[in-house]
Amino acid sequence: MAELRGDIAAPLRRWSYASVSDKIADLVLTRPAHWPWLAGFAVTFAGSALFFGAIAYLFVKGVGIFGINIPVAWGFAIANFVWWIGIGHAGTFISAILLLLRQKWRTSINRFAEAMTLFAAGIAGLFPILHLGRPWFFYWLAPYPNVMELWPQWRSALVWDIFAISTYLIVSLLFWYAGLIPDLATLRDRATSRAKRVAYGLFALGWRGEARHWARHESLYLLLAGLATPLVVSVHSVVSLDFAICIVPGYHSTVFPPYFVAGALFSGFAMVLTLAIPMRHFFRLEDFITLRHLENSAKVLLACGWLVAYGYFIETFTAYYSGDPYEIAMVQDRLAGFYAPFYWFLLLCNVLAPQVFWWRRARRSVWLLFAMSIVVNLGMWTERAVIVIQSMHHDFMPSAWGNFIPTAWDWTLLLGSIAFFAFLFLLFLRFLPAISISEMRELVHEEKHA
Amino acid sequence: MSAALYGVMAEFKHAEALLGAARAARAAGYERVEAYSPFPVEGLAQAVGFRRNWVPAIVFVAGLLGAIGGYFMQWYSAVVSYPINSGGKPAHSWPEFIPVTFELTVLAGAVVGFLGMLLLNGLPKLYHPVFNVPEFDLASRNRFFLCLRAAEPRRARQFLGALEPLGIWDVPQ
Amino acid sequence: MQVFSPVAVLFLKIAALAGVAAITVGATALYKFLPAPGGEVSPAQPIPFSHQHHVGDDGIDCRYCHYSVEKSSFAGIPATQVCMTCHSQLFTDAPVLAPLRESARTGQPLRWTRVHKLPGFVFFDHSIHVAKGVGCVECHGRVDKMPRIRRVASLEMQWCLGCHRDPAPHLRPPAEVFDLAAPRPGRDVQDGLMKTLHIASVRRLTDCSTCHR
Amino acid sequence: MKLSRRDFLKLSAASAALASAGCSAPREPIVPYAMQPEMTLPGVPRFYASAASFVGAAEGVLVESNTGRPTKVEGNAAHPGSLGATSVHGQASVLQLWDPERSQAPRRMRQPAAREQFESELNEALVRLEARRGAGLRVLTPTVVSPTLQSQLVELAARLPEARVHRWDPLNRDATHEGARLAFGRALEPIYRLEDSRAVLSLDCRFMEDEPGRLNYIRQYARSRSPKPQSMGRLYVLESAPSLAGAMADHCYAMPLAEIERWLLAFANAPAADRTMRAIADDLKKNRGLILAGEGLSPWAHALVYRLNHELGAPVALIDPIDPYPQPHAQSISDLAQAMHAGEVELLVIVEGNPGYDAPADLDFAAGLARVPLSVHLSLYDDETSARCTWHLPATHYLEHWSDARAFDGTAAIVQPLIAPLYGGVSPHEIVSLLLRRPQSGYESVRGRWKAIDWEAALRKGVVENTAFPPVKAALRTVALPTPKEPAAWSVRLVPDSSVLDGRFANNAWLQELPRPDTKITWGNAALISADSARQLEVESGDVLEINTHGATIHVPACVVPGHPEKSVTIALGYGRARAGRVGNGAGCDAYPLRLSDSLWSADATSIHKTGSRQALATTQNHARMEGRGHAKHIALADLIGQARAFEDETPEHSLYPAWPYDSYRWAMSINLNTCVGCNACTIACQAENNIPTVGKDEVIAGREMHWIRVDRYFEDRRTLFMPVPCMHCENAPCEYVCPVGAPVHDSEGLNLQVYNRCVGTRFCSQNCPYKVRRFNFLQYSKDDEPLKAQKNPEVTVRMRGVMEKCTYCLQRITRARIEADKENRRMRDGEVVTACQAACPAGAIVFGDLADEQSQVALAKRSPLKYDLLAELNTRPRTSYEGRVVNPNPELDNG
Repeated sequence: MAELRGDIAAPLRRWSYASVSDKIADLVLTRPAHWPWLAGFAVTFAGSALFFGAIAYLFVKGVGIFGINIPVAWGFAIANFVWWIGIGHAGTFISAILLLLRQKWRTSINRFAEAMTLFAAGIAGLFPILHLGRPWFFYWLAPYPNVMELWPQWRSALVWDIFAISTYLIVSLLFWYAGLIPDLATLRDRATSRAKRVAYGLFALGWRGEARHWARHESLYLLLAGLATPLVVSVHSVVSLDFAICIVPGYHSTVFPPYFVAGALFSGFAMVLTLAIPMRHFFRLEDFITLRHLENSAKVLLACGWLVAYGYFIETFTAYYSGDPYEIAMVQDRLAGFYAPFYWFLLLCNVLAPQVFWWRRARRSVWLLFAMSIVVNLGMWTERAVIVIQSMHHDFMPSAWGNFIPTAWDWTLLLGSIAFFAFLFLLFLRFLPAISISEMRELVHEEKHA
Repeated sequence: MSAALYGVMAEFKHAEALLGAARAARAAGYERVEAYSPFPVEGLAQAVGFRRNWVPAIVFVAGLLGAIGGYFMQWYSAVVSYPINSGGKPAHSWPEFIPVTFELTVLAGAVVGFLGMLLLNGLPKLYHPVFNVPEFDLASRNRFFLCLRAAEPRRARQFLGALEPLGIWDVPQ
Repeated sequence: MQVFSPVAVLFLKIAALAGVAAITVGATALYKFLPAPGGEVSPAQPIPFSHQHHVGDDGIDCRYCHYSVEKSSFAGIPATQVCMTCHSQLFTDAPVLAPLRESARTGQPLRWTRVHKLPGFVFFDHSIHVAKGVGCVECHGRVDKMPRIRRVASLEMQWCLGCHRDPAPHLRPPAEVFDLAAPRPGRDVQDGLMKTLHIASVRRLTDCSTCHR
Repeated sequence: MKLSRRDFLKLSAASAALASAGCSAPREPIVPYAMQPEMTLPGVPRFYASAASFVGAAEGVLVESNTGRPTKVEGNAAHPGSLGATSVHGQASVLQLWDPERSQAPRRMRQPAAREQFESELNEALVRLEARRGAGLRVLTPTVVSPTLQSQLVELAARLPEARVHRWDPLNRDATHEGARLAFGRALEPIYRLEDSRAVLSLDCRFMEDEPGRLNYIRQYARSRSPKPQSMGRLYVLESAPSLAGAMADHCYAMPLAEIERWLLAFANAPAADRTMRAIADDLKKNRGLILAGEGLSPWAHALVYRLNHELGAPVALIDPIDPYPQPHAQSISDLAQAMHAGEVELLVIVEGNPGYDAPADLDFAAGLARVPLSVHLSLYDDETSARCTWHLPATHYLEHWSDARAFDGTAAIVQPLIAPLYGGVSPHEIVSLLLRRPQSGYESVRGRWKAIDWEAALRKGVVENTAFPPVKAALRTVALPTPKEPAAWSVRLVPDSSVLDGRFANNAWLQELPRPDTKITWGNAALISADSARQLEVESGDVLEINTHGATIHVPACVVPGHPEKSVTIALGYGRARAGRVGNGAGCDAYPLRLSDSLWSADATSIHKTGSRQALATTQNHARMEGRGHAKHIALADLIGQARAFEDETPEHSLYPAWPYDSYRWAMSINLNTCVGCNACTIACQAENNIPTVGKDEVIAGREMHWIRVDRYFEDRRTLFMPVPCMHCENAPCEYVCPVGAPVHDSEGLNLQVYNRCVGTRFCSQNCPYKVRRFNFLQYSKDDEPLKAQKNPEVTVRMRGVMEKCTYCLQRITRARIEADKENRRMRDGEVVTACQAACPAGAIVFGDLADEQSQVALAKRSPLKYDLLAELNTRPRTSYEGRVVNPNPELDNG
């Protein structure tokens, strides 16, 4: 078992079972909503309303409200989808893979990262439906007996997507909920109002912390982690196959699965930082989410930056190495064509900017970290958009070349989805423990006996 | 009175005390011992007589069935039910059936495993006698409880008292 | 602290069961309440026309009224003048035929209510089915026993496929296509018909392009 | 449960159709006939022969009628003006019939009025005028191609000798006829036999788009391109504006009109002085050369060409003009305008045409019209002229009335109606019969004109036998040749628009959205300009230019076209209309202000400069270069000789998966780029056949046009290459395996299907289509408007929004043929299925059929040495293949 490093462990020694439980539970149970939360809630609520208003308009008018066309028939919606699902990878990565690797420091960040995963994956799952021409038939992508005796077309990566994303959503939800049950019991037992006791009590399922329950719970938790680990790799691999099984230059690329997974972690960790830094500040959680946590995340960002840089390099390299004129033309267009500024922007954000994390001082500067997390998020979104859009706008037939210009509705749905995500996260902070209480108690226990 | 008693419960301050108490209770011949802790305590389950953990087996079988069922579903629909020429690929394009098979393996394993865990734990169980003890609220915070089921209350109280608990309570049914 | 009393738990369990039951019953009721996909099975018509009377009792051939069934995708609905060939002599003052006489007088066509309705993207052709030995009765049932016309087939895709995947059991000699009462011939006759009528392969018959375009 | 359109169309009797329109019943009605019309079988379309005239001569048509509704126009193979093909205008004319904005009622001073009132007012005036033997009565018509109308007008002249009949057709033949008058002393019309010549020199002659014999000439051109050294023709083109002929030429020289005339003079006088001229002259001499002169040239140039053709012994016949009007149109309308301004016109009857919009600008026709006490305008639309006339009468469409029309060679055809006038319109024959004060139906007039013929046969066949004009023997006179004027610094070339012609089709959405062949612009016109000239003016495509001529100024966006003459801009006529209708109003800019009666086809610009504002051009192809990708392949004839294959086959030999077996029909198409002239007839025929919606200018700019077969145009190696691209129906279709619901799938005959009702609109198929031939209904493009929906083909699903669509190889036509063949227990025969694009193509460039039949036309085409597959290296195994273009440059010349 990897022991906690001193700079994570030291602050923990100040805490006892009771104080750590009370601190985290009271964020939910007794602490009144103060102005930053209320302001955030108001803004994101308005943004969410806009988001759903735009969706309603979209359903009334059709996807023609976006800037898509032939040849660029996929636009922001797909870029948003890939981006969000990528963000949704960090939670499970932290929870499952770091759990299997016995990285104890994950304990204080896994819960909210999992929540982030759920919300991001849920929003991601919306986009493929929103971008359908006839969204009311989205259930045709699922297998079920019907009077047409028709089935999904199993060779399509979009069907794989449906299975991968719904599996991922369900498994992430179970994983998150399984971890939440003991904490819900804590909230139930600590709540002072009857309504809260009933509400938390219902979801706690009568958890009472019996030793056999803990044993089965622990083993399930580990098994879920074991299942989620290949799952998390598979999901973004499958998402990348949406592109890679195409024959279009810029899509058709064997490097896509690992490159997409790396990109997913990259944006996911960036989003973890974007959320963690204000949260730890406003809720005074510096003892739990320590500078060491932030530093570790910064190292992950640095590593992922190099992984995606490798992806960018290989894409360009294979194009020239293949000698395929269409591939080469696509790369040249990427570097110098209509959308080239975006490509250079994403290189700046994703490759160049994270290099600052070679310096320890940068890794430990909270506000720089926060700024960098936004930069990486921007860069990763741009990367998705460039892949989706730029690859298509100049493909095989010059006669069919055309540009995609986003409309106000494209932007509304992107920004609206971000607002809705933040809205869900704010609700989560208000109603559920943002840090796993039972696991923190375990840590405190271990530290006591270390 | 004793017929309406669920058991006798003792409260401890430390995990180690609970572990020791559990072991002592089992050694003393108490068959039905329950230990409650705010976090999993290593060895406690074994100490109270937990033998076989079925959860991994459930997950494995469910995952296997998910895989077989998933592949069968694809094969049946694409080869038997309505074979359609899609892009010139054979009806049984097995390499392209792999992703869905994998996802269904994971899905079945996770869902059934979770439900199995609940089922084996007898959850949800919203009403439980141990909640009748007011101090038991601390079981999810910082205290450790040992409950001796349906034992002769006086003897049990005596036995528990010897373990230096913070308190001893009868757990009404 | 005990949050839920045994009574509360019992109540919750009952409520959960009741919820499941309510959804099941509600969905079933809704399903029953909504019209069948093809519309009403036997809607009222402007004139209570009886196929039983005209086909069963009078023995009028299908093609007398459904004049284009052998030549066109559309079987044909008789013009008022076709009705009037007989009804200018028979039942000339029957009240139920008032709309017919009105139509003959004004030249405004009768507006029947459709019973066999296919969605707009399905292209069904009567003439080829009739030519290939699919009897009227296969889809329309014993209309000679229907006082009011009624749809006997679901007209859903799986129903179409049932025949297109295995046409032989639905074939009869061309001479008996319009004979509603004739029993289906034996399997050996039907297998012979598959050859003499050059019925297309099942692969062809189940191509999407056979019905959709 | 809304009434579905298809059921509606299939089941409604024609009479009940309009009456029950738009009703939304909870139950679906099924409406039989009250009285069964003879010879109709619901669900079975019928075809009727007729004739339509667009560029001053008839094109024979067969019109498809579905339960009484004309839905589609096909060519009439028996008609010399069609040879089975149709023009874009022929295809679009059916949409014009159903245009909801056609005028629907007579109007007096713009207000709806009763026809009886009109007749009484007219009669009152006529009574007054008859007393003066018709003095003060003027009739104005465009080119009269109807022999019946000609006789009626002759009769009118006889009855009222002081009355005058004028002609004004913006697409007149003044120069051709005046040239003949100079050369032979009488107006004559040349009839070219292009296929008999192996060296054709076109002097700005737009014989593939604007000449009366255009469809015939394209077919002849195509026949002359058979890539055999002994028989292949060569085409030299001098053009002042981009034209189809220029695009197809083996040698094309772009220069302004004045330069062409100077070149001609030099060529006629001393061809030996210049290498190019010498080479061309030698070629013409050796190979039965033929010279064509365009309408833009001066009469003397035409006269010179008549002489040169005579000297060459060129295969050209001279016949009397089919409209024997003695005066040039420009002269005729000038006379009329003068009379109007002088107040000499009391009653003016304008029978069709739109002179209020398109008369020469110097005549101030509109002001003259205001001085006419009683003016009557008969037209399909309540247009610019109608608004200025006392009376407007709705005219009948050619599918609504009886008439007759002569083809370019004089062959007459009877125009028979397919449907009763939708809005009680008046035909030209009827209005002239009113002037004759002997009211007569059009049928009576036409039947009366053709007493001696086998009427039934003429209707059935679509031509009146033996009515072609015999060639005229005419003696040449000496022509005094002028010293050609010095070319102006900048000139403006005015051309009829390939879509809207003189503006009459401005409200036709199909034509508006049809990409113009040379620029791919839709929904408007532009000032076409060469790259060098554009650089000089510092403009790019989309920059608005201000063009000043003597007395007029217009603003028009520039469009850079490679190969355009320098110091010259070309602007298409027919745009900037104010009263065309919702579709046509405001599209493009009006170039008529530049058009003067003494210079119909060009204007000298006093200045041209950039205004600084920009206007987006709605082009369907934004990139004109092929980037070395060799999609549209071509080869020189000399390089082809002795080659088994002109182009390397790049199809990979191995495939991971075994090929699917095809044991029945194997449908395939071959498109011959060697004969395709890029006229777009295929595109619009497909649109008409397959219920393809139009999307409007903004959506075209957004890149969402819906055409199932587009004609790509590349500028490469100083050539214009056209390439029609429909769905390739790949055997290994990339679109299919990516669809999650299996909407694009293959059928057992190798068709790549798109099952609309299964499509959920992921657009994955389009993303993975390397040819980008898939079209998506981004919004609800198909409108359910009355009466436009009556045009819809009942055999084809009308697609809703959110659904992908594309070429189906006219699946409905295959199905119809299959059902007929199956009923007879036989296989379909080669040629039994003709796709809409194939049927329309004037060049016969598209063949379609069954590859399983080794002798089929398409199997033959696939064995051609010119055959190649588009993007074969992707291993998509397309069923649509191409035959590359063969160019035949003169080895004596270096530009080729």
